[in-house]
Amino acid sequence: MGSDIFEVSVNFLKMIVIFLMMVQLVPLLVWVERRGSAFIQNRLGPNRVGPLGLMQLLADAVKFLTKEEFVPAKGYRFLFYTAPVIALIPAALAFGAIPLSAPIRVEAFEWLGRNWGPYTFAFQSYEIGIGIVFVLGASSLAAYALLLAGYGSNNKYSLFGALRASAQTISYELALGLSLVGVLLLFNSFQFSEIVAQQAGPMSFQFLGKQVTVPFLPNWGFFYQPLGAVLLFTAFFAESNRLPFDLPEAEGELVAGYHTEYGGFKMNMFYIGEYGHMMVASALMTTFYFGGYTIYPWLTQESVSSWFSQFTPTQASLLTALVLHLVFMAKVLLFLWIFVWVRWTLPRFRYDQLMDLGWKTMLPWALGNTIVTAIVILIMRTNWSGQ
Amino acid sequence: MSQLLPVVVLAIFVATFGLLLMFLASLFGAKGKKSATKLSSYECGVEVAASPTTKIPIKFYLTAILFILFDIEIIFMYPWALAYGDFIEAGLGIYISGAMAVFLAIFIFGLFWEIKSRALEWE
Amino acid sequence: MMSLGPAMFYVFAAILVFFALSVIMSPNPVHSALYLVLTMISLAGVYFHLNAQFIAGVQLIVYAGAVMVLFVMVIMLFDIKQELRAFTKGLISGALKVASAAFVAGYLIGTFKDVSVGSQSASLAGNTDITKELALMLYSKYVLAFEVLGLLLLVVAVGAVAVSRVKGGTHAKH
Amino acid sequence: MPSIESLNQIGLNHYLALSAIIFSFGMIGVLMRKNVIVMLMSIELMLNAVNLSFIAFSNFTANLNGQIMVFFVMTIAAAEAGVGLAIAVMIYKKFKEINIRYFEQLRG
Amino acid sequence: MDQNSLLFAILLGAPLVGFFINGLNFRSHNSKLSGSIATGAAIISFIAAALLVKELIHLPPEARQIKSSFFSWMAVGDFSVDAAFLVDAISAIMILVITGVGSLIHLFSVGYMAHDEKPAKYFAYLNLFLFNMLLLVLGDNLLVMFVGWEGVGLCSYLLIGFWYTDPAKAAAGMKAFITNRIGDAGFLIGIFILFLTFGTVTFTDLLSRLPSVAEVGWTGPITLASLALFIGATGKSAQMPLYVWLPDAMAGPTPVSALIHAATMVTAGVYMIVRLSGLFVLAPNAMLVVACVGAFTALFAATIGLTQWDIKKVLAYSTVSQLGYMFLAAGVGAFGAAMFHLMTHAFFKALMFLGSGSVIHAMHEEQDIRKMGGLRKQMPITHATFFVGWLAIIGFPMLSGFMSKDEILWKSYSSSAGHPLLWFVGVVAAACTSFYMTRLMALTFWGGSRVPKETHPHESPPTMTIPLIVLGILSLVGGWIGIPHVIGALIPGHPENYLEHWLAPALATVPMEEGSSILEFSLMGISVSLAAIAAWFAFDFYVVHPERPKAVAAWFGRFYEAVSNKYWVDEIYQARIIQPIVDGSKALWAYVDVGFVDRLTYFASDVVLGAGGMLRSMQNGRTQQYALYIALGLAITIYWVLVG
Repeated sequence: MGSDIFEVSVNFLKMIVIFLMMVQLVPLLVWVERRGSAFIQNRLGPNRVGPLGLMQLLADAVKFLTKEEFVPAKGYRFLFYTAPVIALIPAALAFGAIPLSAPIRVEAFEWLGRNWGPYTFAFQSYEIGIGIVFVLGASSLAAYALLLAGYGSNNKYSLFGALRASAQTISYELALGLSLVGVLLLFNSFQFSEIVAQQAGPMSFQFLGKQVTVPFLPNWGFFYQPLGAVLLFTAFFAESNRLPFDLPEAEGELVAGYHTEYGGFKMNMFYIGEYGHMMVASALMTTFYFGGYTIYPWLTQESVSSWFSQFTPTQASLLTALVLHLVFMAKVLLFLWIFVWVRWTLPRFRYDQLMDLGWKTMLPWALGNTIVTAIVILIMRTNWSGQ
Repeated sequence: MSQLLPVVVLAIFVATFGLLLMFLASLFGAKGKKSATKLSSYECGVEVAASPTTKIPIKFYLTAILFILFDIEIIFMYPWALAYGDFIEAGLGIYISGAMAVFLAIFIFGLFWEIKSRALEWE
Repeated sequence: MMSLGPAMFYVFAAILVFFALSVIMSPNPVHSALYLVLTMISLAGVYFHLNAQFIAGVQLIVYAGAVMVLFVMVIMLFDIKQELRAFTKGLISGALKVASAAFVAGYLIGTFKDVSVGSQSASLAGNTDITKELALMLYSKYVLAFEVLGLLLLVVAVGAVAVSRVKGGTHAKH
Repeated sequence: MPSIESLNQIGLNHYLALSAIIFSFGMIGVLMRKNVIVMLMSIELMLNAVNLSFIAFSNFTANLNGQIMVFFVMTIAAAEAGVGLAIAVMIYKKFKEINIRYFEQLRG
Repeated sequence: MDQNSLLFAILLGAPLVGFFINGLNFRSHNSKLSGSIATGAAIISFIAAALLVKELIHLPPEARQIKSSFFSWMAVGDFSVDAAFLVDAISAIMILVITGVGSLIHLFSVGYMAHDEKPAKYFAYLNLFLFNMLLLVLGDNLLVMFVGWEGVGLCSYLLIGFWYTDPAKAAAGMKAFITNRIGDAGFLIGIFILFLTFGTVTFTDLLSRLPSVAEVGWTGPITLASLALFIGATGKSAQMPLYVWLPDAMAGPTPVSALIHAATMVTAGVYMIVRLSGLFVLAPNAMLVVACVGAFTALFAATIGLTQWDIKKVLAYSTVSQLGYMFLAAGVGAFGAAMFHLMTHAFFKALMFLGSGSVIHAMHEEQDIRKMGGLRKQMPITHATFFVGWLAIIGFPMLSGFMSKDEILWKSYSSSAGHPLLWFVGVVAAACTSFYMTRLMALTFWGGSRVPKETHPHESPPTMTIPLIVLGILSLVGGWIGIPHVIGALIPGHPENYLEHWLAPALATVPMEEGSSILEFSLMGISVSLAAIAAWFAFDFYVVHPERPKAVAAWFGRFYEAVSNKYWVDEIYQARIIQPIVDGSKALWAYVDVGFVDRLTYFASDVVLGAGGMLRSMQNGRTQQYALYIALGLAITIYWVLVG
């Protein structure tokens, strides 16, 4: 975590701040969701508590906090209580591995009569060499929260919802994993920072072994992997059990799915998990296909840091990182808005349609995407002249 | 371990955070009377008729098995995708593509067999 | 923070031993399965520590995220409750079983004390991109095994469907 | 008697010992549990123990063959779990219980 | 894995994959689908072969070898064998012929087998054969070669007995298999002797270790090994005395006869001797045996061919006879000429077999040439291509058959290992060949029609005629890569004998006398004119004066009877070899087996039963008890390994 006390504490704080940021985004998103749905459906939405209904969030939190606590008599107490906690962890762990901005460089300085630094702090909770695999692995654990909730409630709706949810999650995990192969083929790296770095600058690729540059377009993965991006985004919808894939909680048949028996803050934690998944999904989409925190063609990281040339290098680095972080967050929020938008636009699938879409449509398309990508990359990058 | 430690710390922190929230909720939560009806499983207001696991299609289980198998095949493609560029640079692009083509042929055959054999049908 | 090394190892070892023991001791199969999940996640941590980052990720995805989901799912489908008699009968054979297992473990541990390849000097740590190295080996030296495993998975997939179809199979109509 | 130094210097031996212990736990599980599913889980435990020793050897001898082997073992373990559970499900459908003693009834 | 290994893998793998696809789908009735898969596999294989040979051409002549080792097959003590493959000048010709002619025959089969019951099975076998044949020629050591050798034997058996519901055809398959086993035993013994003597079975090592043995001067094992290997060759290549299976093998589908029993498999023996030419030249006695057997077979089979009425039997005896030529060439040390004739023979004999297949197809499975005649009008393409094949085989100047046959005849005269007598036998055989081939041609295509009224012959579909045309062109020009020096000197531009240049570095040589070109020309003239006279006689007999043959046959009397009954060889074998073996086996069974062996086995089984009864209580079906046994065994093993 670091070599001395300063680095360790900064890293620890950073981790917690990022986690809390994620948690704090949830009520905001709920508000966006409610206002957004009202906007789409030509209603008003919450607007009584505070300006634009923003204080509604606080009111909700208080309401959640004061709900009565109980476990169904037939439920398994331990599992019933662990499930919501487990729901939080995968999303938090996955989100922590994604770089939210350029790293901050802190020059050596003197403080409390000691020499500190220099340090480099990555703008993420932790840097993991096998980033993509780690994120996949962490989010594949999310199925347990659902299963435990369903089993712990010992209610037929819960159990059925949990099984549905986990079957759906794992089915779409295939399409998800397979569309990531296209990304890997393109960038040949598991590391997010490396992937982002490769997307900086103008569009540039190898054409039959020669380098070709298109100066007016950014070098974003989306231009190379449009199909993969669409597939991945769709799979994320299903992974986070969002509409149009929210079959596990189809009211007509399953009441509220795996969290039928949950109420109060425990229920809220499932929501945090779900929104956490959405955030991870948006962050991954941004990182893989939309250049992460880079903002070319208008600005590069260097030009941003040149704005702050009157500050010390440490401050400049910090400010640059913040600006880039805002850029990143703007992109992420765009995707989160799409999540909301889609939810209130598309109708829900039937379960067989959902499974058919996952296995018989998306998986073959993702396979095709992989094959075509591999062939194109092979043709483009091979040095055919033989020198 | 230095890469792993923060992950462990974060996981522990998140778990503590969640437990703390639940503890707070139970502290501030309303203390209502617990009656047998309140604590019974939710069944849209009627008496619980049967055990939850009586009528669950085993279909889910087949989906899970197929998922595992395809998941591993996909995982096998990750190192390939990772090293693809290196292989091409080393002039072995055709070779690595051929090796994967055989694997993919098996994969595709399996997938279409499953589709054709209606193992993935949900009625 | 390298001084954390041995401490981390003992912590992980203790966790692993505890979880593994719980897997076989817990009378409730659901708990067993969950302990096994925890064992596998901890093992992924150990793999990570041993410079097998990719394998650790695969452990998470495949074992913890797929195989164990299947186990948990099946247990939930069957509604298996706490077992009254989780262990087999027979005092003598039980003792024999524990003894043989303990014997194996004891001898293995005893002999491993003499293994001399334990020097950290020859570790993989210096190797920068292990996953790429892994890929290079997997698709050149082990390419045949790789293809055969693809075939094996196909056979199992077909077999699972076939088992579900036969009379009295998992999906047979009543 | 292991010296303090050998306790502090974590080497291959420690991992192998850990692996042996987990392996023997798995073995006891296979030998003594009645529930087929728990037995299968114990087998997974044994496989994991072996994987741990592979990884440890791989790390301490700077040789990646071990990691590849683990990769293969995982694949085969997954296949094994799939088939094993299929059999368990069939047993359950027939006897409404998953006890290993019903395996005595299997005839091919 | 480098590019060449990949080519090897594709070359060998494509037919194997085709075999698996068709083999797993063997119930299919879709001959188009299975045929296209098999043909596609063969063509892919051919492309790989061509690319491989292209790589080979770019190498300097003395280093023309591409080796690729796939995996270590077996290693026992000092004895280790790799699954390794080798392409050099010799096998390059073979793989091109096998995959090229093979592809054409696959294509032909699509039409020929269109109405068959089980085309997928047929094509699966055909692809498996291709794979095994490639294994045979590409093997870098004798063992891999032996695997291919056995494999092609198996496929030959399967394909001869393809229509196994007919007992005669099934019996023909078995006859081929059993006769081949005799030869295979010889081949195996040869391998053993070679391994004992040289300690290796790899061709390159073997040939490099030969000189050291030759220096010692004791060539006993070499002669012995050569003879044993030659026995193997006689079995596979249908030479005296093991030729009897080949005429019967015509029971299989005709494309099979073309591929296996004319173009490729039966030449395996020749290939093997050429491959081990370094070994054979050190054993002059064995060489003499090879030459004599070859010459005798050439003449013997040719005389039988004179009187056959079955169109495929004629071709079969012709094949035996032509194979005899190849062995004659190999026996006199003209290994290059043997390979040359192997190649040209593959072209024109495959062509003629396919042509006969086309005829048989048109005649609704009628094979008797007495019921044909005048087919020239109904089947113009088949006739034209068959005509080219006929010209080639009778040695019409400048066609492929002429080039190779006359090189063999000239070498058998001029080589130090040759003898004018061998030449003479060869020339007589050539004349006979010319006669019976013209007879076949005349009876089938020329003269008046004797076709029964209810059959209406028709030209075959394009899938069948295209291979015929390609093979016809090859039969025309295929010989031009090996134009003899004396003729090359007359042609403007003086084309060299490319084939000889190509093969020379890979072959051992026998001293040749520099004969004068006048002598060569006159010998050539003699053989050509003899063949022409024979052809004229045949034409005269069967087209101009159809009544004459009977008179001539009567004039020959008992000799004609002997020839038309194939010298009663099958009957002699039956009476003198098979019957004694059967009688002896019966005696062995009645006394030794029942009286002694059975008692012994009963005793053994009683012991086992008793012990099993005691051990049965362990096999109680309790899985965990089994697991306990494993655990105890593990504990004991660990104790034993680590402590004991």
